[in-house]
Amino acid sequence: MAAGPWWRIGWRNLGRNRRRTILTATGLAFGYWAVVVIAGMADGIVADMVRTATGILSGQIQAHAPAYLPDRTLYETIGGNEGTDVPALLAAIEREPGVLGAAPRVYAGGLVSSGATTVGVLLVGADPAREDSVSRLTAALVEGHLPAPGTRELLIGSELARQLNVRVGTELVVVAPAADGSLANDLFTVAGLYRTGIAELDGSYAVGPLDAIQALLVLDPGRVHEIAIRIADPWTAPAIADSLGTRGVTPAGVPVAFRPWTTFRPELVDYANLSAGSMWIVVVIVFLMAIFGVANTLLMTTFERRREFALLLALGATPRGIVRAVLAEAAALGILSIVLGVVITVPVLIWWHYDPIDLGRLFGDFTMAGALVRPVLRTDYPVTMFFYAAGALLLTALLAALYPAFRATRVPPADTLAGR
Amino acid sequence: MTTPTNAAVRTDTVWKIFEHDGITVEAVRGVTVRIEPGEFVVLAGPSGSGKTTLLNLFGGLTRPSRGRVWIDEQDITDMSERQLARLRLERLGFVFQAYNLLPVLTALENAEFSLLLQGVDEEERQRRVSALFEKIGIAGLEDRRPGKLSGGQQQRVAVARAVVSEPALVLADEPTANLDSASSDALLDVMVRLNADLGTTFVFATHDTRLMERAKRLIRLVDGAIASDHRR
Amino acid sequence: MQRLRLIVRLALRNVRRQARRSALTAAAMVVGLALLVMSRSLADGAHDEWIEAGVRLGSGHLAFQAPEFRARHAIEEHLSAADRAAVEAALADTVIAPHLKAVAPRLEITALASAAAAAVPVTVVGVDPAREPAFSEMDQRIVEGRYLEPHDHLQGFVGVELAQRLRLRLGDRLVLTAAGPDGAITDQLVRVVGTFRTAIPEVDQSLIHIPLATAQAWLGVDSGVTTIAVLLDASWNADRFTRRLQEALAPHADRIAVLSWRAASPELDAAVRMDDYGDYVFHGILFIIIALAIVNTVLMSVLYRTREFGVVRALGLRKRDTALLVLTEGLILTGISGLVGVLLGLAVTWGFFHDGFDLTAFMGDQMTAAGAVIDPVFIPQFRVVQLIQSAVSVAIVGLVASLYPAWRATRIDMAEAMKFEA
Amino acid sequence: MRHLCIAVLLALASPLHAQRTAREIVDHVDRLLRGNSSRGEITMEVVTAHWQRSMTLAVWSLGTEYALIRIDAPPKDAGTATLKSGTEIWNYLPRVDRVIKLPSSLMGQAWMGSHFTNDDLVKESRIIEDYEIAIGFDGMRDGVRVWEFVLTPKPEAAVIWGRITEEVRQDDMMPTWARYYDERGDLVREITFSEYQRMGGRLVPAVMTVVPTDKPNERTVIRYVRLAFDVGLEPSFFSLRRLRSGAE
Repeated sequence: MAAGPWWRIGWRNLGRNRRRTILTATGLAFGYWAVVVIAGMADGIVADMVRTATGILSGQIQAHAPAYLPDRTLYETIGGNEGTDVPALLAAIEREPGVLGAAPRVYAGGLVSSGATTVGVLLVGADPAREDSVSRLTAALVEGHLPAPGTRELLIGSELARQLNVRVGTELVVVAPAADGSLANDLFTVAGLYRTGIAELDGSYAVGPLDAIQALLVLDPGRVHEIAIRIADPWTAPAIADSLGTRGVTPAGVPVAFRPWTTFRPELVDYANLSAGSMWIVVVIVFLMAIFGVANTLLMTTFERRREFALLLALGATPRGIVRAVLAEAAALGILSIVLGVVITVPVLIWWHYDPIDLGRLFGDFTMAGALVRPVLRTDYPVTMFFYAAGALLLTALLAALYPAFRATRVPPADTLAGR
Repeated sequence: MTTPTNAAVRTDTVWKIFEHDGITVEAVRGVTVRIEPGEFVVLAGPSGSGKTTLLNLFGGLTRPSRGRVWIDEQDITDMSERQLARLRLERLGFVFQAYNLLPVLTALENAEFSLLLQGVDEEERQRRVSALFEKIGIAGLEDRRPGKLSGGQQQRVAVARAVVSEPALVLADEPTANLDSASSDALLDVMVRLNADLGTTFVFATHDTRLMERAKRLIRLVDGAIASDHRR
Repeated sequence: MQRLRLIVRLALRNVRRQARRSALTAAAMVVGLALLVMSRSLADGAHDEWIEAGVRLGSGHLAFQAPEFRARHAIEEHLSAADRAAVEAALADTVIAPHLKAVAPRLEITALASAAAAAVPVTVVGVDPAREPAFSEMDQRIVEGRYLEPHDHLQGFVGVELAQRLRLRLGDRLVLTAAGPDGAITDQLVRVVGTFRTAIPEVDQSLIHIPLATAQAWLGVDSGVTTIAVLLDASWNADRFTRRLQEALAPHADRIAVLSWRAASPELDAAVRMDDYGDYVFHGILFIIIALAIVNTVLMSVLYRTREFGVVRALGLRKRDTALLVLTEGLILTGISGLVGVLLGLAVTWGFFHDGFDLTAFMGDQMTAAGAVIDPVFIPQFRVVQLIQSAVSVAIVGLVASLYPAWRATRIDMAEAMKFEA
Repeated sequence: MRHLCIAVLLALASPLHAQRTAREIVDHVDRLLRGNSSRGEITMEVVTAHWQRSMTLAVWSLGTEYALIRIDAPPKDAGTATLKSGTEIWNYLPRVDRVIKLPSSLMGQAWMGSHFTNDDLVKESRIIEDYEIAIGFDGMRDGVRVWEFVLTPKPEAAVIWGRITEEVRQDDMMPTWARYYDERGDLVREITFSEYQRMGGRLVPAVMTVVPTDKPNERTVIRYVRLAFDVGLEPSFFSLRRLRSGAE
């Protein structure tokens, strides 16, 4: 038998009691809305965590000399003692599809001192112009300005500034063992303060212009320890790292190891998995609830239509046909609800993506799995959940219809037609 | 039959106009009528002649579009819902075509509904309902739910419910429509007796000719207006 | 009064008559509420575990320190024997004492740890081996060897990554160098008696536990400690006890500060509150869905019974009464399913998860968040307050969800009663 | 280990009676290596996998408490000075004209890129208090009569080594080498002494070579160019003002 008449009957039946249909569909659509928006928020939080965790300094992919990690010794620059053509390497990396920016850096353990206070820090030499496209360090500037290339200026964390009791404009003594074995030391001026909210970053990093720090450490301009890379979609990091590694973007004979954030921040991957896992719990709970609402409605409509079903049976319809009619009605209701759900969900997703709910006033920032989380509930677009939730909704409607459909076939025709 | 007393119910050129989807239906068109206490009146007419609407206007179930309605010389036209509810409780009884007993209550509980609302104590309620059931021939059915009663029995319970608080006016819409002739005769007997014994005013809307025959006053309605008004 | 009784009776009978429909609505609410109870008790359990994990590795649910210690972290900011006595006296408070799970005195200092292979900066905590295991449960994180024991003297319990970095094995020597309160640098030998892994890299790379007496003798602070950390039976008691202790210790406020875990670990606090907020959102959605189910059913039952409402109105019930009738029906339904739902939730949670709700599949063996390692097996926490909250919320939801149907019921045309077919 | 200090404070060995106990001999050598006060000139050559450099240092010392070391060459680093006073270490940086006190957490770092740590400078010598000393070998090696002493730390001694062995020539009480082991018995570093000559009126090994075992291609070689003992320094000499002014 063609599905046609049952579909038509199902659809028209929905129109018979508009209020009830709208109420039920609204309930289902709301469930859909809730699931997709919660998933969007969870995705947004995870994406935000990944973005902040990798965005503040580390980047989503890092390039090092193969032996640089884990000891991070001063000498293990990319290309060894000879260094490499850094601008060419940067340009080659930036040509890779999906890469938004790349920034070269040097690192060295050292001391900064002001007055009687001396603190051990990690000195970072960075190119402020390039950092903008990779890290949020420059965006985290809360006071002063960025160190200008060629100057002995430092950007330090607010916590470090507090420990040293210095302000913008104060001179700092910077001491570090240099690459030639000497004890490098020089005066740097605090150009700016940054605050990322991550205690370690704010308390023990001092960032200077790449050239000035290289000069301090007696490293040639071609010698850098790291190239931090930012990419458009953090989840493509492993693939892009792989591609960069195999495509041979580096000048001949210079071995470079590309590592995606998923390898150096595995706990973030854990959290993302957990978040995705708990989403399924939400989906199940929401739609489990919805099943009862829908079953309720359908059961009532089938009761109301006992006479009609009896008539259909009397006219020779098979019980299976009746089941199909009820299921068709449920399916029609499901589809209506999905349409309604999408209509109410998409604008909210877009709205909360561009103008997210900010809970900062309630909670302040905090770190989770090592990443700073700003309690801004920016929704992401949970593409898969969009479809899964629709599927779950339809399934919900059909599951909910099973019992009413079964009941409908059990109508005793004679009695019902007799008006009892 | 004119009496110096107040009319049980009277109207002054009442109109009831319904509007449904832009279609205007003039269900009652300028009816002026006066029904005295103790009358046994039948409103007759074909379907759509406005009988039920007029009955609803009498009972304050529907507000007139124009004109006025008085019950016991109290103008109910502009009464608040609250006042109307009180008036219905104390002065009016209804018998409906489809019995309309509350399915969740027993026959006794259905019958004593108004007494309950009036705050009559339980003993008194029991006494009055039992007496009434006795009188109308359904004694012993007190504890049955409506679902376990026949149509005639249900309608008798409905009548009992309508008259138990001894209202001045009982309005009944096609009370015999769903009954076989034996049941409807019995029911009519009950009502005639109540009319005679208690002086309760009855107003029926019906096209049941047997009921018309019993009427002491027969008002015929055609297209929402009174076509004739005969007292016997 | 009689009117009210009548209404209640009618409502009760209506609910009973519509058994199937009532059952369905009730089922929706029961399931919703059961899920709510489950999810809340699990969330509470998870949070408490989270907080506890955090505070166990940190300074407890509440901690006593010299006021400047938190900012300066200097050994001279320690609590003297007299201060400790004052703290002990305050903790003996009859309200607080029954809630104490562990009290751990600690002497915490940053030091240089040198071994033959290398020297690295570390955090050394002098602990009371008799009291500390109940607190930080470091004895359950042993990779090798054992935890400190009461008669230990030169033993050190070392983070596994630190041990690797210094290439230390069990029994190996380790020299700790730090400045005492007078600024003089002194050395202390300890031998590795055990290594541990908390899975928090910062901790595993830099934490050493040594016996408190050894630390005190080494640094020359007599019986001084930097922190007295207190673990309570439940984290939600922390705030009020902190206030109570602050009042009790007000005369010593210049020397003793009382910190709750919220102040000591603001990150953890914020993370937990954020997660709480997420739970509220989720529970809010559950409630809205429950409410929709109730609106649906109650409204259906109102619309289904238009004639009935017409009749009772014709019989003299006021609009208010009919609304009340509908509300009462909603409340009865909510009340019954609320009770059943809470019980079911408790039963299911208890039945299936009293050993813990295992999220290992999603989280791996453990994860770290806001400085705490979370075991992915959540033990549900039942709280009377929480159950009452759930039940009251459901009652409110039931009431609110019945408002619209109730209002609808007052709008029913009484003339409906006169019609034969509804 | 404070072998830089040992070297700095190297003293003349005086004739000895062969029948002294091991403990007495090691104590003797240890004391000999520390004069009351000293003033010297040293060259230090550091070779690492990545660079090699040579420095000329001027050194003053008083007991184990005080030492002042100033770099005289190369010119780039000239004037850079380190003051050890008790347990504190201060550095003077002429380029920026500042004095910096080293935080205790950084004591483990290499001093001036050498194979000594700042900690080596600070730690007081307590060899005879910290170690049990036994003679591991007594006899001829390469035609020279030597003792090999085995130093085992006492149970509570705050020292990092699992064992130290030291070879001393019996006839002139000159050390030839010292080997430092961890607790597993693995050699961690070795110091060899050579070019014994008279300086400041005493016989001393003028050259001392430190080799870390895990980096056999690296070494620090210290050579005494001039050395004078008992030069009459007072504790007040070792001041921050002196550190800054360069000590002359």
